[in-house]
Amino acid sequence: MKISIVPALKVLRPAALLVLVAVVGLGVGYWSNATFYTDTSPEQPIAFSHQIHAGENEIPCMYCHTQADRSPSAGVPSVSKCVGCHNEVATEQPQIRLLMSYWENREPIPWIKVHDLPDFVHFTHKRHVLAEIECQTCHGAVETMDTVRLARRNIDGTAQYDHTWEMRLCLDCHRENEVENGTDCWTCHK
Amino acid sequence: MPNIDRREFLKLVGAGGVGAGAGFMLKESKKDPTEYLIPYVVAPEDFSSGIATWYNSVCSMCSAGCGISVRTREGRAKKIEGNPSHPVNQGRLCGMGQAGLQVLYNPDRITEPLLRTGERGAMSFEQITWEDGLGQLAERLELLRAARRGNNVCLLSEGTNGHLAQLFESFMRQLGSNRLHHYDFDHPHTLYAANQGFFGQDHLPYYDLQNTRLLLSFGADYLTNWISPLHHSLGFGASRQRQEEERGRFVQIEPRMSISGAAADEWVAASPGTEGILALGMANHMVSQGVYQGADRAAWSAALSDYSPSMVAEQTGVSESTITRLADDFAGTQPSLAIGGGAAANHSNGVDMLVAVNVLNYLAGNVGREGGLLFNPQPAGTVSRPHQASYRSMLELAEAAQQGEIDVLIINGTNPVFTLPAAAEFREALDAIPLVVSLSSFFDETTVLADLILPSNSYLESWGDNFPEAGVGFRVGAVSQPVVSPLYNTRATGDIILSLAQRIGMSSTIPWTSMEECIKDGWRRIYEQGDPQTLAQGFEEFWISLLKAGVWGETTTGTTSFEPDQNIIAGIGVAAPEFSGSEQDYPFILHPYLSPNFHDGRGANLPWMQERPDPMTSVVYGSWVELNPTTAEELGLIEGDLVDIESPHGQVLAPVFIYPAIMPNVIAMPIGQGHSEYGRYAKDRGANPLEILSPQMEPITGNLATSATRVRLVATGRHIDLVKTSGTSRDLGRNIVQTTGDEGHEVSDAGLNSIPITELT
Amino acid sequence: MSLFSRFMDGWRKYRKPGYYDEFDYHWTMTVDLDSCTGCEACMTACQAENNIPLVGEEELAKGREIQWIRIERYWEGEYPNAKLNFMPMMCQHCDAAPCETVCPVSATYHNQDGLNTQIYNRCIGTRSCAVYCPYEVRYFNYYNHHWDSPLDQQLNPDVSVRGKGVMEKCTFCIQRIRDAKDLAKDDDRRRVRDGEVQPACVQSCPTKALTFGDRKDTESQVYQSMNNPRAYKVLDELNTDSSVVYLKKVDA
Amino acid sequence: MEAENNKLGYTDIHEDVVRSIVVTGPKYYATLATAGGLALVCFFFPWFYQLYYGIGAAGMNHPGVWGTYLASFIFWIGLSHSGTLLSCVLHLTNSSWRKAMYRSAEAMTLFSLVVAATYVFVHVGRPWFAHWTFPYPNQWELWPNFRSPLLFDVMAIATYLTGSTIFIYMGSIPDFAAVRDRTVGWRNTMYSLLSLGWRGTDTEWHRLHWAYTFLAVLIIPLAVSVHSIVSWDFAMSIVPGLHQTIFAPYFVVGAIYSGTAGIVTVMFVLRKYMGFEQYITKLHFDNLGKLLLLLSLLWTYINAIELFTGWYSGTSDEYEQLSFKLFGFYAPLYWEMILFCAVAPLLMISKRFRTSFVPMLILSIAINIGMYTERFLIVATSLPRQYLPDAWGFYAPSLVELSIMVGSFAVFTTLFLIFVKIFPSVSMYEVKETMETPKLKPAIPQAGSPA
Amino acid sequence: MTTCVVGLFHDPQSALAAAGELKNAGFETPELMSPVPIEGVEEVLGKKKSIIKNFTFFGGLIGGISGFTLASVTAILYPHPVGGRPIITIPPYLIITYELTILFGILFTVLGFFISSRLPAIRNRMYVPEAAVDKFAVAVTCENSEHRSRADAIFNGAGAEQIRDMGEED
Repeated sequence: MKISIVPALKVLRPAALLVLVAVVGLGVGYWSNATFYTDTSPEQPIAFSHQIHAGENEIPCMYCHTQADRSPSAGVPSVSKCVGCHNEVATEQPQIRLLMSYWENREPIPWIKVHDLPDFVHFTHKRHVLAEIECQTCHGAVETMDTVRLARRNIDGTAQYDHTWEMRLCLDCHRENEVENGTDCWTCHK
Repeated sequence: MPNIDRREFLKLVGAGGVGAGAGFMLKESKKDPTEYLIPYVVAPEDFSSGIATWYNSVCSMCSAGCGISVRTREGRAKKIEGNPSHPVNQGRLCGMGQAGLQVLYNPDRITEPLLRTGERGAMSFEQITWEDGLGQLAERLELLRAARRGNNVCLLSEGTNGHLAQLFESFMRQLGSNRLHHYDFDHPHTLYAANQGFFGQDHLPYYDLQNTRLLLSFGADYLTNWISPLHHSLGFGASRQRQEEERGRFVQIEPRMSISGAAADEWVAASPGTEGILALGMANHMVSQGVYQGADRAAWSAALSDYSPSMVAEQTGVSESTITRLADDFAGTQPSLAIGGGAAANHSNGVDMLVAVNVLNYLAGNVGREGGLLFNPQPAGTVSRPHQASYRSMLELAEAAQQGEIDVLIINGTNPVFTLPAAAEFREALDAIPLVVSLSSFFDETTVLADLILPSNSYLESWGDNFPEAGVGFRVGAVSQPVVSPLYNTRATGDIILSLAQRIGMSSTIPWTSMEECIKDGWRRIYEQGDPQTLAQGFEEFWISLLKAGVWGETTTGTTSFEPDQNIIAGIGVAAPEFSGSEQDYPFILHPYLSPNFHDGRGANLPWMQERPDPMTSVVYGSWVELNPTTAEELGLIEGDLVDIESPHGQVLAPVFIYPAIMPNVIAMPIGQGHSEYGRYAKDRGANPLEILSPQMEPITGNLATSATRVRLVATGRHIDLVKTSGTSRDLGRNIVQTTGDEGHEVSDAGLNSIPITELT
Repeated sequence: MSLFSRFMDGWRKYRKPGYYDEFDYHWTMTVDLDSCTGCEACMTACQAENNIPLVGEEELAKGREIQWIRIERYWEGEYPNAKLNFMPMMCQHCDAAPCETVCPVSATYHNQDGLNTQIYNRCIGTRSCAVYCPYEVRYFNYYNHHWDSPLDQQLNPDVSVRGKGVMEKCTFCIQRIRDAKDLAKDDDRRRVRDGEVQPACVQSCPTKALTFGDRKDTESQVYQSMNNPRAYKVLDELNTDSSVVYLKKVDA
Repeated sequence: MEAENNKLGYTDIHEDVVRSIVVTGPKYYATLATAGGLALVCFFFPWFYQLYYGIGAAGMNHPGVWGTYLASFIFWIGLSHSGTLLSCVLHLTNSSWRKAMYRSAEAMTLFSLVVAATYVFVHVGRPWFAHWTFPYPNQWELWPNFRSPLLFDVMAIATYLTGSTIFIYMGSIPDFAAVRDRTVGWRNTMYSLLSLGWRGTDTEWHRLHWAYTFLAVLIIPLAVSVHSIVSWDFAMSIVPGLHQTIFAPYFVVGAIYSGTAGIVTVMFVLRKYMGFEQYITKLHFDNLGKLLLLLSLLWTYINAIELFTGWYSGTSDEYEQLSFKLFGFYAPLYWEMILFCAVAPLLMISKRFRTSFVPMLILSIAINIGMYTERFLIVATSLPRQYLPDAWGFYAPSLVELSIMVGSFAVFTTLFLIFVKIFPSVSMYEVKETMETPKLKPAIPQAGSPA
Repeated sequence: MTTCVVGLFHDPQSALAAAGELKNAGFETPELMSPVPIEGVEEVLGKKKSIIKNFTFFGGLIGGISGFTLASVTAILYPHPVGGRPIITIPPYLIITYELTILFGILFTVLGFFISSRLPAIRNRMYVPEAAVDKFAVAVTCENSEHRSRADAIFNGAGAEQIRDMGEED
């Protein structure tokens, strides 16, 4: 008579196979959700295109996001601001009509946040804009986007698309530029 | 690899499917909820998101009139701080003032005009429009006015001053009514009377705590609620931190140690109501020693003859040596200052007592001297000081109501049903009034009895101005502007009155359409009286700069010279205090005091105030009765035992708190809790000592003698755990709060920088 | 910044104890017990500034108060010679803080301003820092707190609202310090001026018993008052080397 | 013990042990169900409620921020301390009486450690982030604070858990092999895997012996360090009553003490209900009794020292803390502890007591109650009374806490019940070793034996 | 053809004797299988050396070093000043070192055991179930029938209860 653990392993094989398949399935499911059902470029109430405004017409960011250089929040333009131009410009477009309907009912436009920081993070646009950091370094090449997606800075500075903003990104940039107390928790957390 | 048959295969597929589903859901569950980015339809000019905006205004939490500046973000008030340029509080603010935010954001505010539908006090109201509400009231008033029965309208307001008060006056005059009453529970009637009587001043003088070197306070809790607590605190601090010359000394004379007593260097327990006698005893000593200002020794010694220290000692329970020592100090230290207030002033002999205090000040030569007591100039703006209703006039009002002489009662802010003793039967009086209108924005005990509720804005939402009563030695005025747009469908008190006036057709004499106009107009007049160098700039600039600064001042001073005439001197004398209830049946004297957290009860609906431990006892959310340890021992009571406090006029239930610094025959209770209404935070919490006060008055002013009631304690045998934040309030020889002799005000290098940073590995 | 240079940098900066002296600021508070009246304005100010939750009566009865700054009261003697001494007690921002060493995840540590900081979103709630703190100034969120609407509209957007299971404590109003620095940067100053930043409690103190400032700046008011001969530190024998200095009460 | 075991042959013990695993009566299932149910109701449900509501569900407050959770944690860690430790010591000193009982002793170690580890998660405010205490690379580039006594804990307990798991497993490989051949179906598969194809060749025996010895050598200092470290969670603080040099030895002794008592209890149960009367005998109880007596004396001594230092320090802090402990609200508990852990054990001076089972059982349980009390008092009497009297408070456990405390015993029992059905709860081969090896037949001459 | 023969014995001594004789008879070192470790195997079949102790030692060493490095390097890479202590704080880091030393020591010991005792067994090896219970078996491989008969003789001589033919080794 002979012995080894091989026969025992044999017995287990089908079960193991099941588990294996299940695990692979888990991965696939997660990945597919993350890729195809991503919430990083949501459907906005008005299909506003940065590509047209910032890209083709080269309207500077600060024209609409007026506060970026004096306030923590860059600010989203008031409806009146949009109407200011679109009284004349492209009045016939269906989307502009939509805009006008908001304006006429004196309703604000419920934009969906794309770049949403957690509540425990303190970020001020002011300092970063005054430090002459390109909007694109964090927001990616918005002027090329038809609908805005989350962008993440790589360590080498190139912008690539991804689904999360991570603390690492802030840290890297702060270290690169040797920001004073750049890695102190309270610089970015509250 | 085993060759897979069909069943195997299905199994695998199943597993894969389940796995995939799980994975999908996992990621789904990790996603953050969608957040929205709501822009303005039209961008506001005065603020931009993410940046704080500050507005200067005036605090209305008590009558001191401190200047505040409110921090707002995105159009919401976030924090109230003192206005640094306001001379009264110089950028500082008390806790209650800061809790003003919770008046604005209180969840129990009345959000709409309401009309009573059911029984009175049954809390059954229906929503109505402002048009409707104002219409009804205006109609009623117009009828009365037409019928020459304007005097049957009564306007009962909380203490207001500035142009709102003036508006009230002219409005009532137009109606033909002289029934305009301002009623504050803690208004110092006796103090006014005493100053009127002794100095002939109808305004309060300025008590210069900052520069005084010895303060003698007869029962006045000047640090928490006497006239202008914050200004006094500043003075206290300044004199304590004085670097160059000697630090100020503070002596507190009262039966129960108040916060000021704790802060003082010496606390002297004199039996309730005898403070005035003590003062005269000291005066007697000074005169007999000849250490005093002013001539006519004869007159003085005659007046003070029967107040020799020995006699005073046995009346007051203060040892003769103490009396003479204090008297010598008071006469010897220059400048010194004596003030009186609190329970001592609210006694059957209140006015005489305060006169006695003035006598002390006069004899020590503190009158009209820096560091003593300075007379204020006539406050700018106000034509005449609004009439403050004393307890007596409230009784008269109730009387009139019972006679049916009052058809409409308009109540603004004040809450007499809570602050008047049950014996005053004010609640019953209200029943006799056909139409009770409340302008309050909370369901306090009075408002729930109203027929018509026209909720007014909180002070942070409305225009107003204020001319601090106690002043700061010179003229100041401050404008309060709305810092946020009204949260609810409420209107500013002034605007309500104005629109009433219009409906009744008084536009000829009351031309303004909004309170803003009214106030601006009033200030134009002040501006025109003002000194030329302010006139240099135009009014508009003046107005803008006024709004920016939030305060305006003029360094004019009042008279400094004063000589009392003979018959006043002759009239000096303090009668023994009278108490209701016999000493046998009611062995203890009840000493109700204004709670630092709730003032006269108005603060009880502010959660911050409820959660803030009482400074002396650290009790939160509730009230208690303070007993001297020995007394408690005799009665076999320990902290938390529930006792009935019985007076000839009723009883209240409260837990015992053992209080080391109170006279054995006195028991003290804080005023402010014990609301039966007034929102979720105040309702049914603690007990209200005012309920059981006997309706005893100070004869001259008709001021309620709050501390002239005798009570007895009946143990109920029940016990609760008093909710307090302090563990053991003794430092067990651990030397935590360290004390030192009176040295070390001058700076030296022997300080802490000599302590080395210890090396640690 | 390469990994290696980061390593060397850290090594240079923090090799020896006493490196706190190299820090930019050393924020310090002095409390003049002689002029503290126990009015508790500071407590309300702190509550308003730092979104300190309303705990409610039951929880207070359980002893779960949250008061970043509190007034301690110590009675002395018996009637008629009883005295009551008040002592404001807040986080002492010790340089040799026991609470810092014990946190397993460095949720509390000492930052370049000489502040003892607490990172709420790093905290895992072992509560050991509260045990190690001899001043009992660390408060724990035993559950998610709630503000009756619209009281929540008062909440300060510069301070995060702490959720359940997180330790919290006085920060010397670090958000104000941050803003002050921001201001200084705007007009190209390297340092914050004395008196430019005040925590809510100091700002509101009616008797000016509290002073706050940078100990490194020898001109500052706080430096002057901590050199007052009355100066002492509470529980100094524990060698926590705290940044809050008390001035003895004068017993005249 | 040879004397007693003579009648038994190798086969008998083999049969007995295999039976104890394979043959399962309804009584067992009943017990398992009860224990499991109790664990669910008393431990997991309250815990989940607490996760949802927050630590507020427990009675902790300010300043009493630590409560029964920590007390239980120490208790279980303590209980874990003798199983493996004892067995290691006895292995190295190869005292033969260890052999019948060490397997279950080690199991006790293992499971009480598991329970203790669970308590860490019950204790912290945000258990869902507890993994941050482990050093693993992450995108925040943050690492745990290796200066923290709590992190020592994490490390020590993780190591100890690994160590004792391996130790118990290594010890039972030959037995798995033995059981393997007598079982069929899934059990057979399981044991084939567990036994790794063990054959019992001389080489294997030799290697096993050495590996086992080295493990023992490593685990003894580990076990000692673990409880010292646990004690440092307290001793490293400056809390009056906790900040004591004596704490490490105090905890270690206490741990071994309660652990040994725990073994006595388990021995009794095994003996009675698993039918190991022949293997677990009076002798074991006698020896354990002696050990217990020694430990109790040590423990008492250290306690006395602690009181003395506290009193002799003469500072108000220590005074108040002591007087609260000795005469305060929790004084009854304190004196109960003294009675159970210092006075009662003196009975074990008499051999008659040591060798009579039921009294030993009762005593052992009493001792563990006392030891739990000790841990509770350490937390409940010191934290609420520190340096600033004004901040003093009072801590009393809440219902949730109590029920979780009770539940933890159910969890332990459940785990142990499962264990006895998987592991041979008496080490066969070592018991066999202790028996007389079969005599060789005299007929055959010893040909070819080395000269 | 090589076969494997096993002799089952009732008692360790005779099994040991048999093994010794086989060894002397020039068989390659026979294997003993027993339910308990047998005393004095080494005298008969020669000393056994195990490499486990090296594993333990170096494991501990590696653990210790990595422990200290982990603690100090991570502390420096993201410095969190704590309690005024220097960034590399010796006493606490020593404790981490200590723990990791032991942890790695244990793990490597186990590894050593597996390697040196050729477990877990993937290859099939001949085995006698009785040897796990109460019999003592001696296994020896024979190249040819001649060997085989000699082995039988020795087994019988030593008093084997039973001689079993295990067939091929694989």
